[in-house]
Amino acid sequence: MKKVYQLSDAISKFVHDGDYIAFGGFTTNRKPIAAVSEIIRQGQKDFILDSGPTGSDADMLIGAGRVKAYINCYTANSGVTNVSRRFRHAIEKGEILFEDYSQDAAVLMFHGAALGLPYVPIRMMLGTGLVDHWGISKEDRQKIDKLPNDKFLIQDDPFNPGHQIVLLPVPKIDVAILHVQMASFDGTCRIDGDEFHDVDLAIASKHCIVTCEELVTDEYIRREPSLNTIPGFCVDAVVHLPHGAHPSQCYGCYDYDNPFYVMYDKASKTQEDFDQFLKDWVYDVKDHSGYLNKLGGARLADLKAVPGFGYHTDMTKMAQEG
Amino acid sequence: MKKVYQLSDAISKFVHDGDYIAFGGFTTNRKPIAAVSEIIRQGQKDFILDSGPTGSDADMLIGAGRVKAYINCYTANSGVTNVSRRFRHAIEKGEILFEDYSQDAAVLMFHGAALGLPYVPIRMMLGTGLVDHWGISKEDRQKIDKLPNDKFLIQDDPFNPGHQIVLLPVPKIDVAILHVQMASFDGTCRIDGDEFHDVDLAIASKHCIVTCEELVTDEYIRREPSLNTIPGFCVDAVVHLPHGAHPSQCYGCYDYDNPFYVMYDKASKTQEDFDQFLKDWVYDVKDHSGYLNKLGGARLADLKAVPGFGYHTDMTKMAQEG
Amino acid sequence: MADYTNYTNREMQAISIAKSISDGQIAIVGTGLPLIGAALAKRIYAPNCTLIVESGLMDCAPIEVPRSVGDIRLMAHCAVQWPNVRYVGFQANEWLHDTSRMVAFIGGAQIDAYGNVNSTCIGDYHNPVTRFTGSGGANGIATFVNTIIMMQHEKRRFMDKIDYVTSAGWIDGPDGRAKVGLPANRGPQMVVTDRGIMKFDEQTKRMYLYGYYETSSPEDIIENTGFEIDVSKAIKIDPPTPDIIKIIREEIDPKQAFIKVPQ
Amino acid sequence: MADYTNYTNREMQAISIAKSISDGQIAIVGTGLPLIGAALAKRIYAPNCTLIVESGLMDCAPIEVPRSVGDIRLMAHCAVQWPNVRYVGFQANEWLHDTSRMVAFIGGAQIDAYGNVNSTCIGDYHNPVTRFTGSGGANGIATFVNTIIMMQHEKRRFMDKIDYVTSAGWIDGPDGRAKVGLPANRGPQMVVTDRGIMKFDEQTKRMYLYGYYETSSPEDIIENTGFEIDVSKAIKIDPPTPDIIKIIREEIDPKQAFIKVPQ
Repeated sequence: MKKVYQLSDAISKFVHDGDYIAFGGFTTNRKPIAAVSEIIRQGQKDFILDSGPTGSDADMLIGAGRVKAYINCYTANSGVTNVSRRFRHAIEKGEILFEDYSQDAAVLMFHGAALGLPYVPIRMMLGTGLVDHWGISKEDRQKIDKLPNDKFLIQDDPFNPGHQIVLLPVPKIDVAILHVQMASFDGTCRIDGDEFHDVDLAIASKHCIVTCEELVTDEYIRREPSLNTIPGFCVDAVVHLPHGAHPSQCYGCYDYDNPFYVMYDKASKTQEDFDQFLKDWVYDVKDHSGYLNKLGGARLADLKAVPGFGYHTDMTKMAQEG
Repeated sequence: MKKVYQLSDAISKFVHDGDYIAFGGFTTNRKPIAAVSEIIRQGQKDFILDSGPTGSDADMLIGAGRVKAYINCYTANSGVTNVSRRFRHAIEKGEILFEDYSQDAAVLMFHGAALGLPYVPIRMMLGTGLVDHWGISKEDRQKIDKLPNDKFLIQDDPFNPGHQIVLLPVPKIDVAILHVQMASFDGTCRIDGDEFHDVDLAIASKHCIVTCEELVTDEYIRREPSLNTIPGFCVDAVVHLPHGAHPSQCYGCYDYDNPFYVMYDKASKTQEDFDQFLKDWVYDVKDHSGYLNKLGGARLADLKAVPGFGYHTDMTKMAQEG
Repeated sequence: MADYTNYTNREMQAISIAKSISDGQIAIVGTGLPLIGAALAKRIYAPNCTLIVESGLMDCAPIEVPRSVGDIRLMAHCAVQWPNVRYVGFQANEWLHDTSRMVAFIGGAQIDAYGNVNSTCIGDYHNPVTRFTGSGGANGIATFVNTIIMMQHEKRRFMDKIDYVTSAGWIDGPDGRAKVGLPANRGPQMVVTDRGIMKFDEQTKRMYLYGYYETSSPEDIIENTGFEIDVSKAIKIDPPTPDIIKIIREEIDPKQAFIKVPQ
Repeated sequence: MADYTNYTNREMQAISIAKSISDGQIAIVGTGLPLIGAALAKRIYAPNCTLIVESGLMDCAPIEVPRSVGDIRLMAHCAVQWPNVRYVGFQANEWLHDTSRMVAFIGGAQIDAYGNVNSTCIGDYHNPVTRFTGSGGANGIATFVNTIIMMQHEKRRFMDKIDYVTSAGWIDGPDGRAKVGLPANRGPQMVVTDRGIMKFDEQTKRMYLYGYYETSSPEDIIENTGFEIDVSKAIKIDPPTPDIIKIIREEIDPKQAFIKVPQ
């Protein structure tokens, strides 16, 4: 029943070749980047990656060649990289299977899975390329055990005959990885700020790994149950991992590391530079502690969120400008 | 754009004969009883009442003869009245149209409506009276504009042929009434403790009335956006109504008034006694202030929740026993 | 000094409930006996079990006895306060993920030999003699979770054909659930009454007498069961030790909210 | 002293966006120009409008300019932080309730004469020359909400046939949306470019030139539009007053995150 793991143990125990995998967070916010790096280090591959709105979490895994099929709705480190470059490259070069949904559809598919629905009927995507084109053909889908055989089905609305609706399959997620502000020994999680689709992933996934800024006692996290959103029995592994979302944001804790994202933008332009990035920031640092040391204490300190804002801003300057 | 109303104005403006109506809260917790009393006072009738797990909110409206069709999943002031008595009487005497769903189905129907789904496919209710019996026949449903023509439909799961699933229609709610701990001028709401199905109702309903313990400024409620759950544009009327959930509970504010529920239990046994209850506690008190005065200040003070527990307990006694 | 040997059948029921929860399990409880039983399980038999309620409150550890599953006494002392639909989804996903860590307690007014339960009405559905609350969470629970059913053991409640099936049991035999489209690997495991414990035959899925309390007997059970029941495998269930009764009376339900201490 | 008469076409775009929001409306914005435009609307033209983003953050009033719709700069200064699916449901319900208080801003790489927009890829979908992010929230928005489309006005972007329809416009004419099953009473209202403002003919639903900026002309628009466009009704749009430009430069985007001030 012990759920507190070292990152490497959690990843090796719960993440396997060919898994249907999904990440919490939103593009450059609360992304489990340290966990993604550990997966790359350990070598798991052939993932079906389905992650809602993603950024470098997906892009790194694609760039490292670990993604067999990518279920996309939006992939960008917005504000720095408008289209994630390894993602883009892989599709332009035909290196991965990929499928497109709208973001609304993608998050409803996660939500439908978490609600235990057999599928999700919607009124969107009609009249567009999202229904005209299947990224992954029915034939390819039938070869991949963990993918639904159909991207979607179109049916007449049985309650409103004559009106077409789109039926979305619900994903069967093997493993979800979330980064949260606080978790307790038994896996109870507290997410500060928007939960995005994280709670859906925790419920819908067969296994859920949570990395957290603060690891606290079960008693402490229960003092304010209204602030908690994931019960411990939805979580298989809890990893205490301060700055585990770097370079993305973590509301109330730290801001994005913009220079890092700019560096990533450059590094992800070519496979060669990207491989060097992986060598420098994933393989050679050995683990998350090595990564944090390489970043340096001052840099991390300088990302710290300002209480009252929840993000980082230069208060000294503000006071002077004041 | 002004949303702050007196209770009587909010009810007369947004609650009309024949409306499809739903209440927030759960059996004896955060039930908008003061608003229900005002509806009874004003005389609106012929409701289609669909409320998830209800207690005396539904029972009062049924007992007052205002409900034409009742969509039920559970109706009790649990712990005092195991089956709400006016509800029970009305069904046993054939006085109202009624329909039964499981609670799971009922809350998924609200949720499906709030998600904008055309219907909700589920795997429950099969093999039971919930699919064998229609409380309201297709013929009767066709006569009532606001009721879906079908209680449900059964279909083969298109993603899993050979497996039957139940398709639930989503309600088209005219007006929802919620009682919350805090709201601001513009309708932004903060619910402390479990939100139950309240947020679903706020989104899915055409009009939403919120009664609140505390009415605060828009600026104040935005200081902690993480604690808010309903944006102002989902709310049509905000009514400042301390103790508006009495005799039910309001987490962090006050506990249920058990002697009142015991009195209600007795009063609801016969129509005559119930009518006298309505005279004493609804009609003759004239408004919520009159109701609170009739209850008396000491009684209300004695229900106050103890910080640290969120409910009322006799701390003096605990300290002595301690 | 208090007498803890004069145990009641209600206490026996609470103890039977408690023993039916395995350590580490997630128990879906209501108020009343299941809550008392689960609290006792947590105290004695299954210290790592967690309690959840259908209103969405997860991992509850109430200090005061709640009156309903939505009571703020549960809300104040739990790990997570989920909206109801999240609970619904979690319950379904436990089945989808093929875990076996859930157990649920439901009650009813009538039960048949296959564990189908009625908590909706006595008599005709449209013109009932007695109307009850309706399903609450029971139908969903009985769909996706193995159940323990609590009943008062009376002939008029244990019937060949119940008036309304609110919560599916094994329907009409081993293929019953699959036939109607319900998860076939879930269903009622046990019926706990004030006279004894019934289980379901692995082959036929019919109820049989597993054990009777000291105050009952196979004959007593047969007499109070409205359908034919196999008592051939029945054992006599040992009475509880005084220390367990003491815990129930002093710690679990000291205000006798759900279990009265005999005078 | 700063010169506020040297306005840019990007500033004109921001102003056009701002003016397209009515007071009291709920505007679905992204980052970049729509955010600047909406902030300007709130400051000048529509003080009671509210800003929401597709990540689920409701009634946003950021102090610092956010880089993405999930940025904690939006999260910190909003009324409610909804999970994404709540936003999705709200958006659909605004259509179901037949309200008209929403307006949304979307962008894209290609657009056709009926306002269908491509933000997925250039070239073949399976073997694209250039791949973009994909839909994000745009497809859902274009389904349920009246849109204002922001584009760079170039011939290679305004095309007779776009390579992929990510977000539905009027499809192929007045019956287009109904034919494919989309809400027929929603659709693109306006296209705001760096050269002018296009609207859609009420009868044909084809794009026409509504107005051109001082720096452009009907001929310039025709030249830079890849399909035939009616310019017969076009008006010249008045240049902005210096006080508006001053507000943009000094208050709305002082760090020039999205709009560069000319040297």
